Amino acid sequence: MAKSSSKSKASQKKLAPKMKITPEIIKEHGLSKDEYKIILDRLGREPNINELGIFSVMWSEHCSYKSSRRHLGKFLVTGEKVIQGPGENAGVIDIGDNDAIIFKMESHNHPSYIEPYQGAATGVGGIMRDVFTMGARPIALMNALRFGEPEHPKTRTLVSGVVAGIGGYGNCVGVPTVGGETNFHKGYNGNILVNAMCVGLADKNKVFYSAAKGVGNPIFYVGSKTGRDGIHGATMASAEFDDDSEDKRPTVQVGDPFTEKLLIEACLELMDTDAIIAIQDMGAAGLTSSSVEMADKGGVGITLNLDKVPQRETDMTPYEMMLSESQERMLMVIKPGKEKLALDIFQKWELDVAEIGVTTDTGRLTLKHKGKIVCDIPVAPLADDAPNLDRPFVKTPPQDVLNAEDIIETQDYNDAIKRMISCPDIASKRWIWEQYDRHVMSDTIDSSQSGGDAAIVRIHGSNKAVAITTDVTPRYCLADPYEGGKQCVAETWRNLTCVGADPIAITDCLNFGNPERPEIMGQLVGCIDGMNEACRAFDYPVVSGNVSLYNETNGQAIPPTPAVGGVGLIPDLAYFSSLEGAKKGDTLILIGETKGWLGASIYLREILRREDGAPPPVNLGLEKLNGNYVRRLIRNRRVNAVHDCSDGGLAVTAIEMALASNIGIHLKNPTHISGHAWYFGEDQARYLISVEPNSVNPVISTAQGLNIHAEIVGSVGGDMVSGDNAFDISLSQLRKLHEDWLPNLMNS
Amino acid sequence: MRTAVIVFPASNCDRDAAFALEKITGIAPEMVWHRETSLPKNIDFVVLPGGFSYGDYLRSGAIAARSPIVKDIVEKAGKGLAVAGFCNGFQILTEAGLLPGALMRNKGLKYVCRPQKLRITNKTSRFTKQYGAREEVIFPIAHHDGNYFADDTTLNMLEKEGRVVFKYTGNPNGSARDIAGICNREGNVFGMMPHPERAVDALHGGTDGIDLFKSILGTL
Amino acid sequence: MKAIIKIGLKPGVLDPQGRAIARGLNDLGYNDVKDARQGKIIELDLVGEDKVEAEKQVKSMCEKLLANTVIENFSIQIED
Amino acid sequence: MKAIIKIGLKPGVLDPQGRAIARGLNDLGYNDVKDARQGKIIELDLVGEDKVEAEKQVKSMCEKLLANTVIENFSIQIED
Ligand SMILES: Nc1ncnc2c1ncn2[C@@H]1O[C@H](COP(=O)(O)OP(=O)(O)O)[C@@H](O)[C@H]1O
Ligand SMILES: [Mg+2]
Repeated sequence: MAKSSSKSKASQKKLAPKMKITPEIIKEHGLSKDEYKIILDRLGREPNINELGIFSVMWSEHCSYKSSRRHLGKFLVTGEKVIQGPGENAGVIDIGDNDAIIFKMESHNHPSYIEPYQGAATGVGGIMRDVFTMGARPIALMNALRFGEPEHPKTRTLVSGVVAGIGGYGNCVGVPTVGGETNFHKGYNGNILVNAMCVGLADKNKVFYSAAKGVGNPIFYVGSKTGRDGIHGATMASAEFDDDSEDKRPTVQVGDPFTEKLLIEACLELMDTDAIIAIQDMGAAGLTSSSVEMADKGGVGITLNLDKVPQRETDMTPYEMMLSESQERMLMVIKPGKEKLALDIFQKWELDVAEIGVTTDTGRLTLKHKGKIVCDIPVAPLADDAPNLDRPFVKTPPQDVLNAEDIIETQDYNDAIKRMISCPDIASKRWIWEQYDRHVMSDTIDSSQSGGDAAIVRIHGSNKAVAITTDVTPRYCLADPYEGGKQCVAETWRNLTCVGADPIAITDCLNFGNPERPEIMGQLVGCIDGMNEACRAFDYPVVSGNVSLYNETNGQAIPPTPAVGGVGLIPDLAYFSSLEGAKKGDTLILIGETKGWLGASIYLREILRREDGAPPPVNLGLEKLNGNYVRRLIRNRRVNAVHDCSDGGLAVTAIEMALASNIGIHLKNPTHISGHAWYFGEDQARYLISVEPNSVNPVISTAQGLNIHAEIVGSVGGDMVSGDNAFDISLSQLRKLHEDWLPNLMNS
Repeated sequence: MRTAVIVFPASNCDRDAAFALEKITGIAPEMVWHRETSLPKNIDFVVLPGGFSYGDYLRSGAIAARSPIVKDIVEKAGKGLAVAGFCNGFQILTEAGLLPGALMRNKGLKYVCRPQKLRITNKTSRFTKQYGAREEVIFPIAHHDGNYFADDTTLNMLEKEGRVVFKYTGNPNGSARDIAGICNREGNVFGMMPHPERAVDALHGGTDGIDLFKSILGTL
Repeated sequence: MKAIIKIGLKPGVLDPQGRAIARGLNDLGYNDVKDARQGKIIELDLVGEDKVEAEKQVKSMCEKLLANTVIENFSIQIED
Repeated sequence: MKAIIKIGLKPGVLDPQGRAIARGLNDLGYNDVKDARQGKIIELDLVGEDKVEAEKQVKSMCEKLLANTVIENFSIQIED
């Protein structure tokens, strides 16, 4: 460290004339006094504004994970199939035959609230870049969305903008959007969540990483030009050294999916050669974080000549260029001698491209602009000295365990079922997913269209497929972060199991409120611990993810929402399932025991307007036992349809199966518990399966032999959905209720 | 038999088209970059694929329709080359003047992706012969600008000459007279908004599209 | 020089966007709006001095690319 | 009365359409085109006589629905 500070003193004279770094400017950059002291020490002098900006973004919550890092470190991140865990642009898993799946999920919450179309669109663009940066062709997109209550004046505009933005980007780039989830709750009125996930396919031996290597290697910039887009926070500071004219203000990032598509094709074409040493997309804090990450990981220095950066606007300052968040840009280190090859490919695809710098042996990030050195800082402290906070947290107090007998039983099951099937969280989301191209690339085997538990996307040209799902139940996480954390991981595992896949690994997007509040920190820690326990129980590691904090308005935080994206493998498409296949004459069997857990349930919320009670506990051992059995039944072709029994309980699960299979069902009343507990209880580790008559005995007796609870709960046939004396509704009426809710909302 | 798929910047159903052609002919098609000034030799059938050529900027298909390769295709289509455009390919064909009319923003203003029922309204065309007595097919649709427009004179002429090859059952986009696909007077150039190339695989979008390819390939 | 090109749908061509705008405004309570049409405006930065020549050029750009004359009309204005 | 509303991207906001148009024109050999921007033009038919009031109304329509003021600017012209 001493060595680098003396070096910087020597170079200090060459620094551009600088504005005075006042305490206000430091504060505007989100740096604490202690953090600023570290900067002074590492530099051995005062930083200039460019350097301050760079420290500020690298040490921001977004880039440094300062509030969550120590807790994320607990996650299970390794496994037999893990090629790359957290720490790169995305996680990489092995699916055999030299194929690797690369995936990640990321949030774009705040931008989507400000400008829903562009915010959501650029979220999709960003997550795709994280995936193709590593050498994968994106093959599927998912999205996990949370909006405020339906009646809220902003909700409709936000829904239509976000959905159009996701579709507008993904459809244009030509990657199918195959699934996702959408919730509505007043807890998101002031802070919606837009989490996007991308899954890509690469050659296992051709995965690309971001560590720059070697000295004297050229650094290429490719993609769109740099403008004053979304320059991080510190607006005031940047305005101070410019005149305050309207057209110099930072602007909202606008996505250009056309350029993204060209960028994908060009990068993949170049990746087919051996020209790339390292590659990194420019995400948040664009040029800064990409160059610092590449240099830090490779243990090298980087010198950039900012005059060479393709610029969309005139008179851009170094500060603006380094902090710009213009989209559709990549940075790469190219092998010397391969410059022309790279240039030719990028020019063929009509992209802006420039050689803007070189790797060095100084360990420093040095920036030149108009003949002057405008930044000269050691790289190591940007990463190593990033704050790693141990924020105080308090455990979320437990909610009472509710007894079904103490909860009012509906006197009108027909009415209750109709209300549940058309309630915001359960109603059909067709209005949304019909705006997404789900089929492009010719490999979508199952998608939102079936209402299935997980999407199925074939590995092109083969007979195997990946299964993909995203899940979290925020009401459970709010009531009990630890159990809720277990539950969201377990639900993805269950959903992958439902289609017959072997679950492999997850990505996550941890959306929480302000971590400076100990209660919120308690939610974050609780969820992470719960998730981690489930990951370990299933041997189901976390390979990538993202944290989004400060999702709150006026002290009102969102419900804790750790969205989980799970990926599994269907080794042979001869054996997979969905909820569509129930046939006349089938018997419905419920795997897993129903005790009738109504705390934190949809029944409680939608029918009784109560949101209290402890959520259903997750018995991970049981989950594994039951899930492995269901997967085995699928592979032995014992089932016609499978559906995970979760939100809304048995009744909703069975109706969803009936709707998807387009056939009526009949359910039996319980003998051991009351009707509402039986039909609407949300006990975990359960699967509803539809089997042919000759499979009933084998399925049940094998289950008994394995100590698995399996019981006949009904039958398939006719055009009514009924429960012994309890309810009796035509499938067509239910379909209408289920389908109409969202279009009615959006057209109202 | 040699087939070709044209690749424009941000064509994205080029792979879908290639998948279908290879599945049906057993031979991978030539993938031809839009900057080429002429098609490879001995091409019998050309597909302009779906997607968002040039991001659908300005108008869907407009910029692609002015590319060098399309000039060559227009010329060869005039001499009888079989050409089909699906989705964005259909938009390009109308923009290039090979087919009449224009494709405007969907009436509902939203992008729409769903399996779509279609009536075969000309069973003897070079693109539908194989369907025999079949009246209906289901092809996926996935578009934002699929609302077919032409003036009444043109529409009357198309109907009279049997050039309306497919119509929608349950119009998804506001197209005039429910038109989903049309051909030129000579019958060698065909365009439709739905995606027959995504309906050649039972696991994917069904198999109703196979006969469309067999029809045209069988006439070459 | 600058060229300002206005492109609108020909009379008689149904304008779904225009209709949706009028309806949207009515829904918001702007009942004085009887009808709406949506068009495009394209601004080009041109090098050169000769306005007459520029206008000729821009007209040919419109015919060849910028407007689809099956459904659209255009008008051109050249400015400094 | 008529209201003519021009809506364009704010200065500095990326305009991918404009860029594609400029390139498309260059490709067709129009090399004098240096840059292009695309905006919208909306024409409203209004009942009423009072131009001042109309302008006020239309401004509020722009802010509430017609323009996305996060990324777009608009200008209004009222005509008979
Ligand atoms: N919640 C999380 N769980 C696991 N890994 C995480 C989590 N959040 C972030 N990571 C990992 O930390 C690294 C940095 O994340 P991020 O800054 O979001 O990447 P990017 O620079 O691509 O935006 C990535 O490897 C990411 O996968
Ligand atoms: Mg990244």
